[in-house]
Amino acid sequence: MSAEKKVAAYICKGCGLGERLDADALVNVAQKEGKVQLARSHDFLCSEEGVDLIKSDIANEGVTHIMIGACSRRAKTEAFYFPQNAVARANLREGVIWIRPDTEEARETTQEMAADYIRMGCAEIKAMSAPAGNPNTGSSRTLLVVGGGVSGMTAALEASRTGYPVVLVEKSGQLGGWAAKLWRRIPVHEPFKAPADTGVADMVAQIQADPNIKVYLNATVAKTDGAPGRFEVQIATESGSVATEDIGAIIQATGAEPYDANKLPELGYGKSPDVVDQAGLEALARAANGGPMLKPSNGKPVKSVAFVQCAGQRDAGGQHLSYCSGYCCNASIKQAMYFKDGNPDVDTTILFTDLRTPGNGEDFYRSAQEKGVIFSKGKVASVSPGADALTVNFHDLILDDKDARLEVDLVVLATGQVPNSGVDIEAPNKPQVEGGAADAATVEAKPISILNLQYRQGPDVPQLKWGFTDSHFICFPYETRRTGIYTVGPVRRPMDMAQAREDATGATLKAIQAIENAQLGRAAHPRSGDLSFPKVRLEGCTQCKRCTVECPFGAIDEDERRFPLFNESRCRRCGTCMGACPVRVISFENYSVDTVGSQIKAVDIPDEFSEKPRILILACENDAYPALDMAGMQHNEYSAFVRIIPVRCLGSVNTIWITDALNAGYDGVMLMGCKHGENYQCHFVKGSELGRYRLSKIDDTLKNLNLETDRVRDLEVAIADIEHVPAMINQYAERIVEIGMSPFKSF
Amino acid sequence: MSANAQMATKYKNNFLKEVEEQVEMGEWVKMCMQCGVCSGSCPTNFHPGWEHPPQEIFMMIRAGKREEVLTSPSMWMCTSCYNCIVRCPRKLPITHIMHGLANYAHRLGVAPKMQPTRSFAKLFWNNCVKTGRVNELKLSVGLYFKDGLSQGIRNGMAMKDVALGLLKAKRLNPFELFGGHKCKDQNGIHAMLKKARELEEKRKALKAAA
Amino acid sequence: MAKKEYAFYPGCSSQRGASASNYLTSVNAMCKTLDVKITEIPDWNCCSASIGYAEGGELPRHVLNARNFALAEKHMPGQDIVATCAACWLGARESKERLEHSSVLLQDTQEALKEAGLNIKAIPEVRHMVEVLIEDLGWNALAAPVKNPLEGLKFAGYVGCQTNRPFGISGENFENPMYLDKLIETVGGEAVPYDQKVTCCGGALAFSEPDKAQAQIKDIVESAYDHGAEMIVTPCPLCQANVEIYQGHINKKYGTKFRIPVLYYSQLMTVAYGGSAKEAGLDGQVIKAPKLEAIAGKK
Amino acid sequence: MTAIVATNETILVVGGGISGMTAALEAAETGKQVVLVEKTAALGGRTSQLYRYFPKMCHPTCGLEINLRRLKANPRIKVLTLAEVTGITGGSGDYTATVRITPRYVNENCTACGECAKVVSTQVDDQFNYKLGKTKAAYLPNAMAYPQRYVLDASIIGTAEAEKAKAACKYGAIDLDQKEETMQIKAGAVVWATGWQPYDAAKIQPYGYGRFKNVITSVEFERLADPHGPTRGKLLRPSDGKEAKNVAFIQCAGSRDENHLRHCSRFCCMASLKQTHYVHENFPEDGKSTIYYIDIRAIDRFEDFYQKVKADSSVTFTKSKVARISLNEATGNPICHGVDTEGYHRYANEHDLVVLAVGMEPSVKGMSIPASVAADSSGFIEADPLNGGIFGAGCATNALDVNRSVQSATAAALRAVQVVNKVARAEA
Repeated sequence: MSAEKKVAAYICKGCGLGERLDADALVNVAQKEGKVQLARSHDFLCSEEGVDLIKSDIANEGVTHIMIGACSRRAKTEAFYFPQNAVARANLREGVIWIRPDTEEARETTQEMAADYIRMGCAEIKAMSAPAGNPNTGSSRTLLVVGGGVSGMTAALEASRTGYPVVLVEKSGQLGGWAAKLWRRIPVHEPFKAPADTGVADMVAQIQADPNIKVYLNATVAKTDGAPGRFEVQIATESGSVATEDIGAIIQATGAEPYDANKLPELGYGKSPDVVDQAGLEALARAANGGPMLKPSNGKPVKSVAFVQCAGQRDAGGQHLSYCSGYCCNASIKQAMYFKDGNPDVDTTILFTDLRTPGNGEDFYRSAQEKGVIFSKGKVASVSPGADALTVNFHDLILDDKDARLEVDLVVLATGQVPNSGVDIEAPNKPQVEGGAADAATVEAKPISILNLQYRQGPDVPQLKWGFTDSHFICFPYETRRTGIYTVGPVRRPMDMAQAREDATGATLKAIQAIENAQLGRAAHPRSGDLSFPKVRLEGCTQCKRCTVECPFGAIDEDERRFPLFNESRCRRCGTCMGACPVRVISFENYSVDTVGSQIKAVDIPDEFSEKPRILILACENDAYPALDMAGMQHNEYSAFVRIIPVRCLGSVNTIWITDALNAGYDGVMLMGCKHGENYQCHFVKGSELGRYRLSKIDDTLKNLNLETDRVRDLEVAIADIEHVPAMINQYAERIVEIGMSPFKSF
Repeated sequence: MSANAQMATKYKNNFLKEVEEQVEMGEWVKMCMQCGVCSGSCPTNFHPGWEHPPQEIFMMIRAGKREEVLTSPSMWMCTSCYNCIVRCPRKLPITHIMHGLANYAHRLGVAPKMQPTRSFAKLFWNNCVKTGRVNELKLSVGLYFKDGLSQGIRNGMAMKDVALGLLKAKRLNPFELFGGHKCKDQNGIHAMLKKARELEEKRKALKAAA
Repeated sequence: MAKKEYAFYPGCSSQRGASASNYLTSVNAMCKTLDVKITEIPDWNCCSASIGYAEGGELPRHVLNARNFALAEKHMPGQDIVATCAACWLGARESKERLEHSSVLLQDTQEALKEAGLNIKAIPEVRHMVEVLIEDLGWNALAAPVKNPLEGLKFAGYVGCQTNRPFGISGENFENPMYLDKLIETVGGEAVPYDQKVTCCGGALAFSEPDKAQAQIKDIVESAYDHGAEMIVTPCPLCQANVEIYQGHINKKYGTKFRIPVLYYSQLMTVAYGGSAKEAGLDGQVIKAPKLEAIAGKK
Repeated sequence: MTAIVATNETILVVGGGISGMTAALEAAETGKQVVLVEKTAALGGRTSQLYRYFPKMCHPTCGLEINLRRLKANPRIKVLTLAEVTGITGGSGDYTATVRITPRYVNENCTACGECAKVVSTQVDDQFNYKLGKTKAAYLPNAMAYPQRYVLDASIIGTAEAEKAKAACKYGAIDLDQKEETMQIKAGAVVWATGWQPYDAAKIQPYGYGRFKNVITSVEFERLADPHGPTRGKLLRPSDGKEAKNVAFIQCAGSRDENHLRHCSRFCCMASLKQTHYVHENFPEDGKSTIYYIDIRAIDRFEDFYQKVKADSSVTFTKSKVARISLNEATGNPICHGVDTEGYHRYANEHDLVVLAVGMEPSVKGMSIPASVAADSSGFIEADPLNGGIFGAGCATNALDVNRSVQSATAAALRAVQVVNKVARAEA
């Protein structure tokens, strides 16, 4: 392949393009205005023959850069697959002929639209080069697992089984975590009828026997530096020694604590030793070792027990946990069976408001009923200790008896889980949420960092609500905002052992994947495999820190001289840094201020009196752009005055594009990005939010230019908006006509 | 001590256990998950006099509301339509449980005294086992006269048109009052039923004693 | 020799002079045409119906049915029991099911039966006449003898409860069973769709709680009328009686003017097979069915 | 003939829904070779037929777009559509699968220009919209379909319609001579991700699905809400096209029921809670939703979503399993009959539309997995060492929501990777 840049443009005439457009004119535009070295048209470019033509030009003509004027970049990707070359696509089908009426009157504007897209495609391709991959790779293949409970042990064993060495750090003196304190577990196999062995001892033995797994007990992570493939982790042990390990990826399996039952005095906790939480009951069961369970107060066998579900949970009042811990219904059923399996005459009552036993948990529920466990739908108001027994006062919701009472020997409170997620790095920036760990974080002792990340953005993985580190995404549950670091188990969502094991297995794959991608210099999800990466021209940098502050993934640190220090393997290639940079020194090989800026400038702006306004649309390529494409497939018409440029994320939009467009005489700019806020849909988490924040300042610019604020419009567009988007465009086009043409045209 | 008091004492207020052991299909009560499909399926649901639907009765049993359950007229509202049975997601034999509860309350002598279905059920049984076959005329007459002679005549008069219609259609035979259809081996039937009752009582007493 | 033979359990209501005597009349005629031989179980006894629960208790009820099983097996070994009454069929089937699933119950039953000099070796299959018609004879055999199709007549097939739930006719839907409609169509009539096909007629509560039962019956009759039915057809003696004989009371109570004949499927079949009004037991109607009589009069 | 290069270091993924796609992508992005086999004509599975996801109310097509982009960029995955695995022989590390491919009658030349659909007039049931509408017999399976190629419905093959379609295609993309073909594929490990099917609502007799037009299933309701659906996103009921403003949601329609599915299907409570948003969104003034439930299973963080819906005054919650539905013949309105069990209140409520929150039945149930695989009583694949190198993923293994399906599929991908890594080590 020739090292010299040679650009070729190909105009397809298939799918009606040849009939609706003047292809020769477009070839002419590519040659004369786009200034490409080679321009051709073809009747059916995606055919074998068409693709061979391009391949032959690459081989024989030394073409390095390819501009294809045909269908959308989302279509015919197998045919137009040239991984060694820089490729740009001008969307003439979905973006032009399918959204315009096939009428004589529309012909001129449709052709103009197509010609502009050819100009833009040529401009873009000239400004880009094929990405070569991040050279700053790492080579460690070792997984660090933080936490030696069921989740952590699962991750360690699975990774080892896949052929990757593991370092396992556990803060206590033994492996097993909470699960090791259980008497039995909830069954996970047919027939789902009786409590089962926890299997923890077996896992511990397997880990101890595995030469591939190095275990640090009584140890914590003192410092984590680096990036995927090249993390440098210091492990401090109780004895004071510090070890350093080279790590490829990290799994945080730091689990959860039971919600503190001392916060529930109305339910008798702390007032009577016969009121215990679920962990307390497990301790009683282990002490009984299969024999009758004894009342803590007097050591006599328990004859009756009540389980209070949702104790301190699902509290809409804001005092306690507002979430449901998910596993407690099954756990109480299991614990009731501890009694019933030993002695069917022990009365066991489970007081619940909604019994939650999903999947085959329903069989476990039925089995408990068969064993004589009583289930009552009721809201427990209080538990009052008496001389010999405890009185549970509750509102029986079925019998609508507000003064229902139950006299029992023992009360078990199902208090749920609170995650051990370390420091909430965003705590100062966000309003404190009700209840839970967030409260604990601010009101009580400052939590201790778990990973001690030496990242500009803070020492731990960012949290969502209530201290959980879970991904917000439904389709992509493993996406944290720290590349190569995956959280698993109840630290990210309340869960039971079965789920934790599944979760840990999946996260192990993601961690291994991160290691593999980091070695090859490729991006991780959602642009997995992307070889481009941000490059910074430090000589132009003003050390304003916007990039280091805004990066949604904490990829950029600051060096001693306070210049941004890019850790490419942490980067997800969203371009938010590029959008943030006021001096425009950050760029990707195939996506830069220039690749977009030159497209904006390439558009032919008709004069003030043409009655042909020009509207620039910067559309998120993940949602808005596909929505526009599908609107095209439905032949939903929209204005011929718009020129659409896909962007990686709204966060990557640099305000210079907008000011340049307005200065160049565009009459309006529409920004289409994903929903932000609590239910954000941005694939880069904060990208669209940051982009929007930046753009909210554009009003000042408009005022300085003496332009109406309506000249720029920021819109939330979802991928399903195939009907809305054309309507939005058309309304905006009408609005622009109302405001009038931009005064900047003649300049 | 009444039969009722005896049982209450024996089961020490564990009414659920009492029902499980003494009531036909009572062991199913604990399996109810309170969805209410039985209650909504009952054809007499929308009539007054129906205090507690099956699902609520089951909850009351679990809550130990012995007196309220056994004296309730609700079980006597069952038309044996079996809607509840075929719809119950837990496959509880609800019709039979309701029958069983009614039977138990009746046995203990605590079922509502004036409950008409109770009277009719008693009449029906006695009528059919007397000769081995039902004598419809005697059954009707017995029903009308259950509350005494004058009420009986009034009831009879009210049903006069129905009776006349059947009479004309030869589906009511006045001579049934004097004899009528019967099985040949009435003695055998009586002995057999006596034995059956003894065996059943023995089994239930054994359970209560355990 | 007859095509099929069964141990016949007519039930108390089908006896001469009893409320469903016309049912038996028509069943006999129908079976004759279809070449089905039904032989009464000698000295059969009452099933005690569903209402038997209160006084009867559990074991005595099953013992009553067990006596019939023992008699049938003794006198007609190997033959299925066929019942025409829904309650008899259901009661017997329930007993069969329970006895076969509980060895304790079976043991007690045997002990009680001994008192009557009987004993169960095998419990025969317990079938409803409708099952026999559909499953053993089949639709083609039922259609073949039709001489006078009931053309132009509109019937509401009233299935009710006990031939439908909990056992039902195999392959049928509890909420919308189609077999009765299909029987009506097989004999040339039109089955109107209506929404009270499986509503309960009140059963025994028609006697003890007439107001409640009659409210239900009113819904059934009203819906049949509203959907254009000229007659109601049923497979159950108690349904037949309840829906037919209380129409006068209902009219008085609700100000309605109901007068719709209520027939058995066997009567329709007998008429369609060319039987006379008498053979079809049409003289047993409290509310006469002149349109059917007219067809029955045809030669 | 379709040619596939596969070895015993290849991972075979069966099922191209979100679980199968995830397993395939995750394995491929870890550097493995994958063959992805999908029964229908396009990838995406049931999630692609949903309008929105709970609890974020985002669109499943958004995640599908990302996954498709991952797929298009990854040459390690070979996709076979209209393909079914009919047999698997061998053992862990050395399987051979037999795959049957049904003809699409459209080849790779297809540009999705749509000319064939223009000339064909025959209409067939639109499977993507759960047959709520019709589509041309030459059709693109859906707007996001991958492969983006049309399909000719088998019913027009051999007719003039097919010839018309062929004549309309300028690109030689229509191949009426395609025949069913069978191929053998080598694989070291198999991920079985065949997903789920909605429980047959007609079997829940008292609810009258199939008898009453305005009783529909939750999956059908998704199609009504979707702008790509038969009503273009408007909540119009099937009987008369009237706006469905007063909507009932019946939970546990088939689930938690010994007459139907014994298990709890987990996702249906959340799905109905989500769907009340559709009603509210369409009719902010006078939309009304009623949820009839036994227990609301808004598990873990979803509780929050439940509390928000509860606070919406247009949504009523009734603790009751509806006993039966009848029809108001004059209005076409279904009437729900039952008893609110919290304190015993009887009701007979008329609604414009009833949505049955139908349960999740594993697709593997009733379909023989052509290998010996352990299953539980509901037909879900159980994790069992005896399964060898065959791993269940997603809803083939349990009643799961999307999030948990993806976790499950990622875990299955690792298990498969472990097998092929072992093969690779042995061969090295």
